[in-house]
Amino acid sequence: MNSNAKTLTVTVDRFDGDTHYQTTHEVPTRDNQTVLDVVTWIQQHDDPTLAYRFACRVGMCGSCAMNVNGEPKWSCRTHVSKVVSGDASLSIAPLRNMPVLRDLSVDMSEFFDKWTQAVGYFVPTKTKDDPLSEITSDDRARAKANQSIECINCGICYSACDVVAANDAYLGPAALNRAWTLMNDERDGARQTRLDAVSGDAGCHNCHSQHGCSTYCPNLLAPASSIAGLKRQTLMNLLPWGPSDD
Amino acid sequence: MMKHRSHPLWKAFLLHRISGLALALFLPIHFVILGLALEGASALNTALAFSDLPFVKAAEVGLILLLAIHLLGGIRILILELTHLSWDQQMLSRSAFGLSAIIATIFLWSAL
Amino acid sequence: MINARLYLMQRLTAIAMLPLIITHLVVMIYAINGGLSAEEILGRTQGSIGWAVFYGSFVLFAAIHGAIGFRTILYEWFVPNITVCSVASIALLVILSGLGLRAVYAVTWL
Amino acid sequence: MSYQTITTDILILGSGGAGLFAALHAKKQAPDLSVTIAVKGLLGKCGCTRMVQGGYNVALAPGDSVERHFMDTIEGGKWLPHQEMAWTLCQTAPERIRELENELGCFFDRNPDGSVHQKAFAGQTFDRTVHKGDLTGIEIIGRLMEQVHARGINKLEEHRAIELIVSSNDGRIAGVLMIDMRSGEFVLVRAKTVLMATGGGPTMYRYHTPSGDKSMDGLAMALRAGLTLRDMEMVQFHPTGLLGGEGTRMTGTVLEEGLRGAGGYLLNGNKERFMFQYDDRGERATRDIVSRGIYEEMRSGQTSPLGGVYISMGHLGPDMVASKFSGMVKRCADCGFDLAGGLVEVVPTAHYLMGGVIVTPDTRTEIPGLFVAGEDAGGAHGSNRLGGNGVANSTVFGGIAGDQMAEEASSIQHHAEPDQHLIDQAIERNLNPMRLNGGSIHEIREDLLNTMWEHVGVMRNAEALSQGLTKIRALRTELYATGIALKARSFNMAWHEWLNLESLIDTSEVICLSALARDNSRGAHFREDFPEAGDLNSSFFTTAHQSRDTYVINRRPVEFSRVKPGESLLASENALPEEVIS
Ligand SMILES: Cc1cc2nc3c(=O)[nH]c(=O)nc-3n(C[C@H](O)[C@H](O)[C@H](O)COP(=O)(O)OP(=O)(O)OC[C@H]3O[C@@H](n4cnc5c(N)ncnc54)[C@H](O)[C@@H]3O)c2cc1C
Ligand code: HEM
Ligand code: SF4
Ligand code: F3S
Ligand code: FES
Repeated sequence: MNSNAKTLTVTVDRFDGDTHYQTTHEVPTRDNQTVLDVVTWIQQHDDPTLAYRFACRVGMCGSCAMNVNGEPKWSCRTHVSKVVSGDASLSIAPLRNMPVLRDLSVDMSEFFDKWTQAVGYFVPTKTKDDPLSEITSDDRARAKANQSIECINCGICYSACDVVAANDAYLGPAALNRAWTLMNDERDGARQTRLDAVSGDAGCHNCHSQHGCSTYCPNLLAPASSIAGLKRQTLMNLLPWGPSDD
Repeated sequence: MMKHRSHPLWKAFLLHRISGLALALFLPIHFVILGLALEGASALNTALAFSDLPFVKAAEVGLILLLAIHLLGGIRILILELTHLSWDQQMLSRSAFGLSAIIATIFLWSAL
Repeated sequence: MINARLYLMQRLTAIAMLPLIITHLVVMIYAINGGLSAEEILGRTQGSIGWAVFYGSFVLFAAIHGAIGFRTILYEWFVPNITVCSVASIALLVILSGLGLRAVYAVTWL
Repeated sequence: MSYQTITTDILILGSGGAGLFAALHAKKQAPDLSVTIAVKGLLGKCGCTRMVQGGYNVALAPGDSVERHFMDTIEGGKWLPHQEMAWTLCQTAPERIRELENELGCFFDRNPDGSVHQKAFAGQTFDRTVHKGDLTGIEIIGRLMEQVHARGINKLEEHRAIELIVSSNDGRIAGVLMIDMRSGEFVLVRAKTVLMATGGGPTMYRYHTPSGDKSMDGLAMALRAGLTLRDMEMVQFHPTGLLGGEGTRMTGTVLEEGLRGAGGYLLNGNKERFMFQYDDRGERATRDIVSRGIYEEMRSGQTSPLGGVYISMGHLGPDMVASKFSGMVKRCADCGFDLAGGLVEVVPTAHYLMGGVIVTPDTRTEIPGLFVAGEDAGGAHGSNRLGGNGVANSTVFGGIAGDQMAEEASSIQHHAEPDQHLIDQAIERNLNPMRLNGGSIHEIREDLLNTMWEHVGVMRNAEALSQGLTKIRALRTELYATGIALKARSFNMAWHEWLNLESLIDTSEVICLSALARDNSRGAHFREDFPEAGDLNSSFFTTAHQSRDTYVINRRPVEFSRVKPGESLLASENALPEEVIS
């Protein structure tokens, strides 16, 4: 960042419900400043009509994601100095691939509908009256499930994926990543149903391994690898001699 | 704006797609030319002589390049999707591209 | 758009084509040395059932593989309508396998 | 003013641990009833349960017991907890953990032998905190949220509850008035039973940890509805909130407890350790003591450049710190701080509100049909909440509320008639800022945050509190004279900021008054002018309710229904060891 710059020129993609337009703002720079702080400053001091979303401020709720200089990021944990170019300017836009409600707020309902469609929820085999499953800390399937578990449903991967952009029905990396986690959960009782759900016309096979998802996931998850795992597992289902997925 | 596409694996995807598409569109032409053999060796020869023209040669080398890119890139995807090898995909795609260039150069060399 | 079955076919044909294409490439490098003539091509291939099977299967695999791929690209980039894409891709399948098999017939049978 | 009406059987406000659990339980109990969750943010993506790092207290391991967990809770709360609530909390927690794991799909960290791993947490005599790495809340809310999405539960997202509406006939709950924050329209949701689980959230302090959507709306609504609150002076401060200066929302967010436990140093502005002046355990003393130590240091002017103190981990080896606290180190690095090797400025930060609505252990309130659970409910923690008892509290009581509401709603034929006068009044009040000339509510907010921090914060005394009270009241007057320039109601964040501020001012006044009323020091409440805890046997808790335009504060004796000071439910030992942070 240009340390001499006292202000930052910020361009924001806006939508008022009818029309798309852009606004430009001069935002004072500070040493400690995230993209969320920039957006907050604009709304509080320059343009009260700006709509955006956040909750936790620390990268846990996945509410604050937006496109920063064309790349999807969690705004609360993106320090301005890491994204500002030499000319002290910044462009901010809503996430792609979700309908914009207002300015930087997008409608995530389809994202979560697809989560459910991918059977991205646990189906129990035990009840609360049973003891907890004994799964050792070095259990292999569990280790695999753990690799993909810390998803905050921020929609960044979904927004980075061009297959989602091109194909409305595609379940997308987040839901498939969740499905893969559950496929590795030995306590789950619906693995076949889930495998069928992710092998349909909207399923994992539509992924072209573009890797936008794994590149941008702020929690360093690798949905692309999860999806590859699903592809292997569905193949195994079709081919008795298919590669084993132990 | 499309900066989310600026990482190596997205470019690898694009290259794979373009090469596959080009192959799919070129193959019919290739088949038509070979099919000329039905009208006798001379017709095929005329067509092949056409391929001695420099720009046609260049196009052919380009095609070999595409085939190599698609083939090696395809191997990369097959490794990624079908095996448990967790090789560095960026490294793989760069190598695939490098190797494709080498193969195409060999072709160019032989064809000259 | 793509389901497990189409995916499987595309991947299987890709795997099957691997040795075929590599062999083809090596032969071509060998053949191309000194320029390509119709007599050379035909001399090598004509009357050979082996080459007929080799190129025949390549044509079918490539047609299936290419048609599935074409269908996806068409859908994602040009016409987001599954029926249109499927029809177009079947057309490509027919054209590729038709012209391809004709070419194989031409170079191996006469 | 017109409003839209939606009718449901069971209405839940908030989608934290309490709200989501209640929805799942209610739907399971009564699949034919319609269950609706209304929430200020996106479902499951707001509130504090998601932010839980440390974990969930539950007596599972051999050697531990519900009794021991209970005694730790009572001791930790300095004998103020409602003992039946604390007991319900400790007793139900094991069932909830099994439910979370076996039925809802959570997976908590394991020991090598396959049993669930339980770590040590401050102030407890047994290692009983179940966790998923240091992102336990994401695991819990993630799983609850996807179950709720999958089970046909209605969602009203970005709907802000603004008033509890009772029936004019019999005072029964009739529904809740809301603002659809997207359209800006008013919506009345009629319901047979209602759960309020909006999660308190002491965000009226200069430094605070809770999520930005929480602004004590629930407790402000409860006050207006005539409910009685308790323990409102009990605001827990976490000693190490990140200090990033003004203008950044990072400021106040929590740096985890474990850093001090692992041997991190706190250094004052002169880069000297100071905690041993305040406690023999140094940096490892309990939250309240460390918070006061830091506050003292700050008051004496020994501050870091931004006005706090430093936390330093480097002497433990930056690589070790980076691997042991990878999440925390990455978070700091993303925001421009080097936690592993450098100095990071920290400050005590308001974390949790122990106070809340007086409820019965089965989450009922004085208003028939209205239930309260989670951080909105008071009683379970007394004067201090043990780390790990927060999420246990919200899930335990949320589940109970769900069962109760389903049962009650099933037995009710007709929805109660909402009191039209209340609705009209509430709409009027909420439209008021739209009618006034626009002004800077931002400054009022800053003033409130500073006032609470300086006068009603970590250390309190009568004089400062009275000054604080005067200022808070002046700020209310100022707020009521200040409007919102932006008149369009749809996606009007300024309007909601105004409404947040109103809730915060109301509850701030109650906190201040309750702090004045407690002339002793217990747990999180420390009076410099009354530093002693007072006689435990005659312990009282404060209550607050609204009567016309004033808040009335009373004291009620704590009922020692299970154990008296000096006694223990644990046969072998009477006194429990001092709290230690491990
Ligand atoms: C950073 C942090 C770390 C923590 N770590 C731990 C820990 O390790 N262990 C532990 O036990 N506890 C911990 N806690 C405390 C714990 O998170 C809370 O005690 C608990 O989650 C509260 O749950 P809840 O369901 O009552 O409220 P929340 O989870 O806060 O949910 C409240 C909900 O109500 C909604 N809401 C608010 N106002 C309105 C309105 N007007 N209308 C509609 N909806 C509204 C909110 O948007 C939100 O969805 C931590 C808290 C924080 C902030
Ligand atoms: C051995 C050789 C080949 C291999 C290993 C191979 C491999 C692959 C793979 C793995 C894909 C899937 C890519 C994806 O889903 O993103 C693919 C797609 C494709 N292939 Fe091939 N292929 C080969 C030969 C061919 C040939 C000869 C053609 C021409 C007909 C062709 C045309 C296509 C097309 C059009 C696609 C679709 C590309 C896309 O969807 O982006 N391929 N190939
Ligand atoms: S996988 Fe990563 S990018 Fe995608 S929603 Fe989850 S946390 Fe966000
Ligand atoms: S970006 Fe999309 S194409 Fe596949 S690898 Fe990720 S889902
Ligand atoms: S505000 Fe929660 S992730 Fe950014």
